[in-house]
Amino acid sequence: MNLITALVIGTLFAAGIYQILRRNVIRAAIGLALISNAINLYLFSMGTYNGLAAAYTTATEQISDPLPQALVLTAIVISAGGFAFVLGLLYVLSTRYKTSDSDEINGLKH
Amino acid sequence: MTESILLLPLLLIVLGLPVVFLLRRMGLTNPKAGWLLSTFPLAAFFILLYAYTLLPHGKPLFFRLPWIPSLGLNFSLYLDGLAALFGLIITGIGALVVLYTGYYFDDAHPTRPTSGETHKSSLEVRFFAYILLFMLAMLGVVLAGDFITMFIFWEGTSISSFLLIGYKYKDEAARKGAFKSLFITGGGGIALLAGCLFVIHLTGSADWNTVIAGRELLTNSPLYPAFFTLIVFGAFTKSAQFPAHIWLPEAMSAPTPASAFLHSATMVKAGIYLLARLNPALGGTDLWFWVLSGFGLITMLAGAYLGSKQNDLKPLLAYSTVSQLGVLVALIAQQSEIAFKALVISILAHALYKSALFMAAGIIDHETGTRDLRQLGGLRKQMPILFAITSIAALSMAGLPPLFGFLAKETLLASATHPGLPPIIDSLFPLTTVLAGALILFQAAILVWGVFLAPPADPKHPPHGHDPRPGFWLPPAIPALLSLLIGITPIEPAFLANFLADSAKAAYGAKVKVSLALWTGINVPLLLSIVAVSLGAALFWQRNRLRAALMTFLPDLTVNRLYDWTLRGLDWLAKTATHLQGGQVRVYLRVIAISAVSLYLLLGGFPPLSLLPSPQWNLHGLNGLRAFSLVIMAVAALSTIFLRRDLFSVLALGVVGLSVAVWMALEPAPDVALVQVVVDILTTVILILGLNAIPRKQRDRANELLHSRRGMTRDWFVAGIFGLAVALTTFTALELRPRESLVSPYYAENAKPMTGAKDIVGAIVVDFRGSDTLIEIMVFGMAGVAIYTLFHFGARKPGEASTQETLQTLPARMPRGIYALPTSPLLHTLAYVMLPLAFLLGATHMMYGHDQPGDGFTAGVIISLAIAMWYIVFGYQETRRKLTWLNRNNLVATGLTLALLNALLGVALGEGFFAPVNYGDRLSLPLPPGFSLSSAFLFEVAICLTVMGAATLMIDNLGRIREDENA
Amino acid sequence: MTSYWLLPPLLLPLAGVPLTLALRKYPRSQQIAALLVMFAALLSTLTLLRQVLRHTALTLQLGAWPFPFGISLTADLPGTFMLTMSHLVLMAGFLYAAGSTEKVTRYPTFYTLFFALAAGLSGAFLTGDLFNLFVFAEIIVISGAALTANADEPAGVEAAYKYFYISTLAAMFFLLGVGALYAAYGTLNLADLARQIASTPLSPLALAGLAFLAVTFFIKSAAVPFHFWQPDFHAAAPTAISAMLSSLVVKVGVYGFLRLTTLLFPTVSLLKTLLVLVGIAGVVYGGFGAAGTHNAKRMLAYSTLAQIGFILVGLGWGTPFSIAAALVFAFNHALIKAAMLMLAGAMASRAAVKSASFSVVVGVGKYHPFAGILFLLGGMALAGIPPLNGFVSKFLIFWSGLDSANYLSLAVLGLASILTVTYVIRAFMRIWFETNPEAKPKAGDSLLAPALLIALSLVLGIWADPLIVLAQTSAQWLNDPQNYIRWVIGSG
Amino acid sequence: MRFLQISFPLFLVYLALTGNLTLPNLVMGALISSGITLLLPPIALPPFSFSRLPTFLWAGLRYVFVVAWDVIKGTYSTAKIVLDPKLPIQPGIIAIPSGTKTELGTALSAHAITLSPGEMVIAIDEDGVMYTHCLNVEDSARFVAEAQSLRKNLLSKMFE
Amino acid sequence: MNLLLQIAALLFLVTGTAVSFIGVIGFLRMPDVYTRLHATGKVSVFGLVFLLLAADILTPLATWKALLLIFFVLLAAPSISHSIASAAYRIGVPVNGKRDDLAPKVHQSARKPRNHA
Amino acid sequence: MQQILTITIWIVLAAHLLMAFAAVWQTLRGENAVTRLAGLDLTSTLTIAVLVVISIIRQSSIFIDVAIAAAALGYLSTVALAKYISDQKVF
Ligand code: NA
Ligand code: NA
Repeated sequence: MNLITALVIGTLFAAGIYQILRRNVIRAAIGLALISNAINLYLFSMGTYNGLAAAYTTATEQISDPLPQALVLTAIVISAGGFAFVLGLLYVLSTRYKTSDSDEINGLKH
Repeated sequence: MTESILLLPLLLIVLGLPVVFLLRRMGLTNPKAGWLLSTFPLAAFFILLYAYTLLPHGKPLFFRLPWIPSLGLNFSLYLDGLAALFGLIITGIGALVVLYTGYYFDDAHPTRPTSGETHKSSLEVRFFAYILLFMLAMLGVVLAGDFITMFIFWEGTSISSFLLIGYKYKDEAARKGAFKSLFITGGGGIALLAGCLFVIHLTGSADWNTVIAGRELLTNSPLYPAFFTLIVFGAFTKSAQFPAHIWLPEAMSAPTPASAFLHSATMVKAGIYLLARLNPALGGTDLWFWVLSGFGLITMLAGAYLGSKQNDLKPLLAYSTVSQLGVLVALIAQQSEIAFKALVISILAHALYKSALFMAAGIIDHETGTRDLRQLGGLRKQMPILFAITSIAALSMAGLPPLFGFLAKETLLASATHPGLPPIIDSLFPLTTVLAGALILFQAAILVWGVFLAPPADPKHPPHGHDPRPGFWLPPAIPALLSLLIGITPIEPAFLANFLADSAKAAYGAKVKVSLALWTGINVPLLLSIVAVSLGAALFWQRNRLRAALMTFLPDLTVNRLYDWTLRGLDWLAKTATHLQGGQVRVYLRVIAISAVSLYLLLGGFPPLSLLPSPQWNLHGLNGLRAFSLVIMAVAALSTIFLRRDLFSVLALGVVGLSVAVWMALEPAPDVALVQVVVDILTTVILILGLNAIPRKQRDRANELLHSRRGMTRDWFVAGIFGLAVALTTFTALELRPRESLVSPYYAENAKPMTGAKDIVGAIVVDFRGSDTLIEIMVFGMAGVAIYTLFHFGARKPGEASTQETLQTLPARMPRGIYALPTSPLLHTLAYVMLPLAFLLGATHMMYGHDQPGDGFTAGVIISLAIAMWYIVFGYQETRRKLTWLNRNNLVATGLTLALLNALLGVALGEGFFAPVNYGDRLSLPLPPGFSLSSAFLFEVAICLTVMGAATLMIDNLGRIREDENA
Repeated sequence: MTSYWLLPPLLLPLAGVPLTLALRKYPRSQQIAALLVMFAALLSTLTLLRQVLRHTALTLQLGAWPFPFGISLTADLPGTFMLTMSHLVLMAGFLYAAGSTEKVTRYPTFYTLFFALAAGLSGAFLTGDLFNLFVFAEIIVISGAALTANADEPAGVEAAYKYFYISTLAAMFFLLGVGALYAAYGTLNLADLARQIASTPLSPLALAGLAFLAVTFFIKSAAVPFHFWQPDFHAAAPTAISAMLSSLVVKVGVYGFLRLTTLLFPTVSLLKTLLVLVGIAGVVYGGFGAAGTHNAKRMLAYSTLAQIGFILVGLGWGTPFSIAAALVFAFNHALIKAAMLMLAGAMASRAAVKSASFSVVVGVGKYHPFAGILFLLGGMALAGIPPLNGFVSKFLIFWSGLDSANYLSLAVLGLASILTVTYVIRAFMRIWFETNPEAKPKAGDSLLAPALLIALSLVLGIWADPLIVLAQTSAQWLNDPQNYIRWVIGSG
Repeated sequence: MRFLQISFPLFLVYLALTGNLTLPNLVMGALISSGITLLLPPIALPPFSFSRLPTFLWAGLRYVFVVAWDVIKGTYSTAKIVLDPKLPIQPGIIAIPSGTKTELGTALSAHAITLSPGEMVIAIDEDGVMYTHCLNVEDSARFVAEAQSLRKNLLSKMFE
Repeated sequence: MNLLLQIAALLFLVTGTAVSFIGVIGFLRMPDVYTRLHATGKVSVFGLVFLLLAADILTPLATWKALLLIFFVLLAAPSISHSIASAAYRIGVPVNGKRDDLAPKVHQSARKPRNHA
Repeated sequence: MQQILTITIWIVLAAHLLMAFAAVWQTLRGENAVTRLAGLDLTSTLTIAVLVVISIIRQSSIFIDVAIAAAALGYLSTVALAKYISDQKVF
């Protein structure tokens, strides 16, 4: 089971990285979102025990580690904000550069 | 405190700087300013002289001011014979040069237009300031009492000479020359710094005394060759030794007063001073001897030879300076008394005649408008005074009796023939000296002949000129006369002799006897001198042929090409470096990803495979479900890649998010699952808005752009190894479960008693780690503000109305038509009902977030998505009109303010910053069970407000396509 | 209750965010309020520094939770040192913005985002918690990117886009690192982590965490080859902001390494070797890049690559002396680079077209000799020429290298530093010495802020001892992580 | 009155969400639902009077049952179609006038139609005509009009 | 627990799932989007609602929330089908059938068929 | 009875997951955008159903809270998407 979890998380990361290396900026944005999903899973997997119950004080069984969950919450919010910002940038880029090809967004170089 | 007198000369010159600016205010002319300002160096000269007389018997004056006590570094000044010799030259000639400057830039008496030098009637503030600055730096170099102080002033000379050389900056030659000199001497400066650091490191102190006393330590150190090379390189670049001499001729684009000062008397001597100063500490080794004499002799010859090829007076003089500097370096190489005697005499003699000659050349230029020997001639009658001055100085340069130069040459030859020199040098030294002497004499003769005696080169346009005003010729006359006086005085000037002996002693490290008698009987030096003079005379006799031959056949010996190549090489490297920055962010990301994985491997982040346990496949029960959601997740994630349409890819992403939520719920982590759902939907909506905003054509084109098969393989590889690395780490962490968490049990135990929360995650988010959350919502809020700013201001085209203005001018535009969704009463009703429901849901999330999933963030997002529904159904403008309270920026501001105040209230109540406070209990309010009016609740409200504001800012700005673009 | 001195330097910029947002419709009051708040923040930082010097480190457990369960704010001397540097330069940045002619500085949310940047910096240097550091780093990223995207320069959006992508990658690495360390040690508090790491042998998980964090900080400090975002981003940002980015924001990465190498993983010598190698790569690449580029601000951005390289090398050498040297270098570089970018921007604002491209600003200096003097002084400082503070930095780095017998890397640093002289002087000559018929006398951005910074550079060059003593003391503190741990624990 | 028409249902929803009926919670619920009502823009609601409350409730109850019955019938017939190997469908769009005067009435009609499987409103025009997609045009055309008139009656009892 | 309630819950669960199943099969089998939407409606109305009723019985503390969700689902689900179908018609997904009363009405308001997004 | 119930619940869960899988499948291969959208809507409905089942299994109402929010947001995003698909703009 752990292997499946690890491999799927790895796959999500790989898919995310592959996507951010695409020329289509929308695909790259999707890559960012994939990566942030992957990160959430990863952080969660860094918790210290296999929880049998949700992290509530009423739980009678072993609860899942609450701290990584709190970290994931924060990470989710931050990446959501960033993600919206990226799409704003993409919109402006598309009107200014008349392209969605990230290789053509290369006014800044050298 | 007699030592502190050493500060005075420096302070005097510093004082001169503001005076320059004051003088401009007063509207003084240049000559008057020259007179006035020259008193500062002159006073410094006398103070130095006085200070010298104060020297306790044979001991230097040493002034020290702690500078960086923590490193044991001081600002220190030091006066001994050697320092005094250089200091007096600097201030003495400096005073003359300042005076000369005033007349040089005088426009009240214009004679002729000069070769490109601009003349302004206003005060040349900049020049005076630069020259004083330079004088300060130079004086500092020679008066410095330790390596660091010296280095500081040393760099000062580089900078101020850069400014002086580049003074006529409109002239490209001036700019190039200035850059070249700075490049070369600056490079030398860095070497010197490194070298002196070695020395300080070894001896433990930068003071000259300590350094000199550390001779054994230094010369025996295995690092000796390293720091020797560094220091000597620094000195050589400054003193224009071959092949670093190339900057000196080009520095002649400086105004003549600067050349006279920098390139004859002072700056180029800084290297000489340094070598002389360090001779007792570093000298006497074989390395020292061979390197210094080698470079010195080559430079001597090269300078003499190159000078003979020149037609312009200033380069001619400059090359002869190069030659002379070579001589001085070669002298320092020797470890004999006579050599150091020759050294000090040569330094003084050269300073006197060369400054006179430079200033004279400047006058010639000023009066006739040219410095080219091919246009000059016959000026003897028009300019008798200048003729006299030039002749005396030139004779001294040529080393003819009865001038001081003769004495210099005699002692030089004496040291060249000094027994005990190593075999090769003992024949090479006299030979080169004679040859160089002859060439220098030839140059001197050509100068006097070509300018004053020969018939004008072009009889139809003879040069016109007359002697300038006395103030102008006085500055060169004084050193010229001194050259003569010291030579012909029947009584040996004992003071001068002792002074020079004292100087030589400081450089030599032992007592040196100096006599200034011209006539020392018939001896080898005299004979060699006669040979040199005859050779020079012969060369002069054959001057036309010789110069023709020199011009046509013999090489320029210039290493400018080397310099050019160096610069070109640097530029090439620089261009190459910047071209690595190719502008394609994908390349950047790829490089970073690969580097990151390499770093991971390098640091050993992967577990050894032997340590990995064999996988356990317990896929029953919840695990089976988990596996199922994981598989869906992976399939959907990979489909985002393989699906052709962007929209479908986005939908697949939505599926990924939902399956993550399911997984989280199974884990079980309901809080995270909830936020995951909320954010997944927000993300999907935002992405759809993004798709909406970017023209379909563009996206389709970007999708059709084929990635090469190789490129895709490479990207898969990068992605693959990256994924593998993370998977390995994850697997390790999972296999190590259960592990000890130091903090989580505490949260589990204390959530209820200390914060009143059943939801431990919620308690961590708002109580235990509240400040994370505060900043997190600030990030979210700033993202909203950023998008708002971008769409309302930053991305607006010039002349485009702001969306706020559009809002006010456009009529409410409700889309009409049978098939338009916004007209559907069904959706109207749904939207209308959703908003209050969202409010209620949000309210309960905030109120009971401590006991159940949901918090201010989910509340905020839910409400803003309900508002988004209004935007969709009623249209943006109608929504804004209907929901008057929806001021997004104010919501963000209010939320953040509330969050901060809430945190601060804890301080005010003595509980601590961000501490949980239950106001409900404190005020004994009757509240519904499960709800506590606490700091946590207020924080949730703050979060909700911020998120609401920010999310609506995001949604509406991204969602609202400009009318024109949609048309 | 002295530990409450920790709060104002963080809270004032934080409060500036909503305050200026609320005042967005009253530009005048907003500006005055912004300057006042920032000034108060600066004063409070100086007070904090005094407090720290008087009573060792100050620690505040947020929420009054016992150690290590809440988030600790810790002002030890190294952190306060960085904080002081930040607030000095930030104040100058606010001043520059107030006198700027760039449109972006008049956008109603400019100061809001600027304060967010300031708050992020303050928090990053004060927090004693790894994840909290991440959060502060993120607010820096978003506000910096937002400000750059809104720059007058049209390419600002592109720069922000590239920066944001790479920064998101950095954030990912940060979280990967945080996660791995939490998995390995079960805690996030820096002091607690340090304690745990010291007491157990390093597991692959811990090393993975270290690797991921190292990548993060490499990206944040724009170390070669993780630097690609930097020249674009720093050059395209509004001048007041690019001055902050190039002088302060990259220092967050440096600060991360400071903690990694001294507090968390002092025993991993490979990391230090890596720092030296990467640092040298930066010194060389940055030097050449600066010499080869076509825009004054971009040149200074490349130059930051090189200067960060120097600092990383100093950290990598890892002796107390070299760390002190690196700290002094970092401090001085902040002042100099901010001033230089402001000057470049000020000249760009006086050019015919608003651009810092050399082909545009060439000869613009003709009508602005005072700016020329400042630029020359700043350039001297950058090149390490006395009597400016840059000299002290270079001197200390060289000396510390010598002291720790790192001759080879020292030789490369020495050779590369000639490049600094080259590009600075070339830029100076292009702007002030060459002629350009297009150049007309024109008012532009105020020179007050860069003048103050240059003056400070001069003062710190001549009166260098206090800064060096501070840095040395900081290095001593860093050298003894047990102290840090005790201070943090003791406060809980 | 309008205020209560909106805030009272909200109050009920609040109670459902919080699930406790203690006095403080009732007060809290009243406060919150009033607050939310204040944030909503005014909306045209049918007039309300207490005298008509029994009629309203009775009609409402009947309406619920009518709709529920329609749903069950629709589900049954749709299930038959789906499970039939031949998939016997005759899709098409028919126009059904809602017959109610208010937007709310139209919305509720459309809601009811769409809720029951087999019919689905695609568009509604200005006159309240609902263009409904049916799985089986013939059947629906027969039944739906009938059902609609029943619903229309109930709706007009509720809102007029 | 009360056996009767348990049996009721069991019934709810089974019925809901069965109807959902039919709905999903319908979704897969139906020829076009309109007809598919008829099928998906069942999943919301019966599948989810019946599951919620079961949850109402079986899960402590869920009573009111589950009822609320039922209310909400019943309220919103038709609107969703409606909006999807409306979008489909708007982008010109053809209606497989003889009768289309909407077509003439739409032609009046100058309908411009669009390509599928 | 309890046991039958437990087994039934697990079967129900499995059935819903299977259905969700089918829905995802149809979402990914739908013949046009609206079909996929319908598939997505179905997926989200089934996800909510799964949440409800989980809450039964876990005997905890907190998953219902999640489900409520998910439902609200799912409907919203579907409407947004429908609007986008039909008008090529959202508002
Ligand atoms: Na919660
Ligand atoms: Na229906």
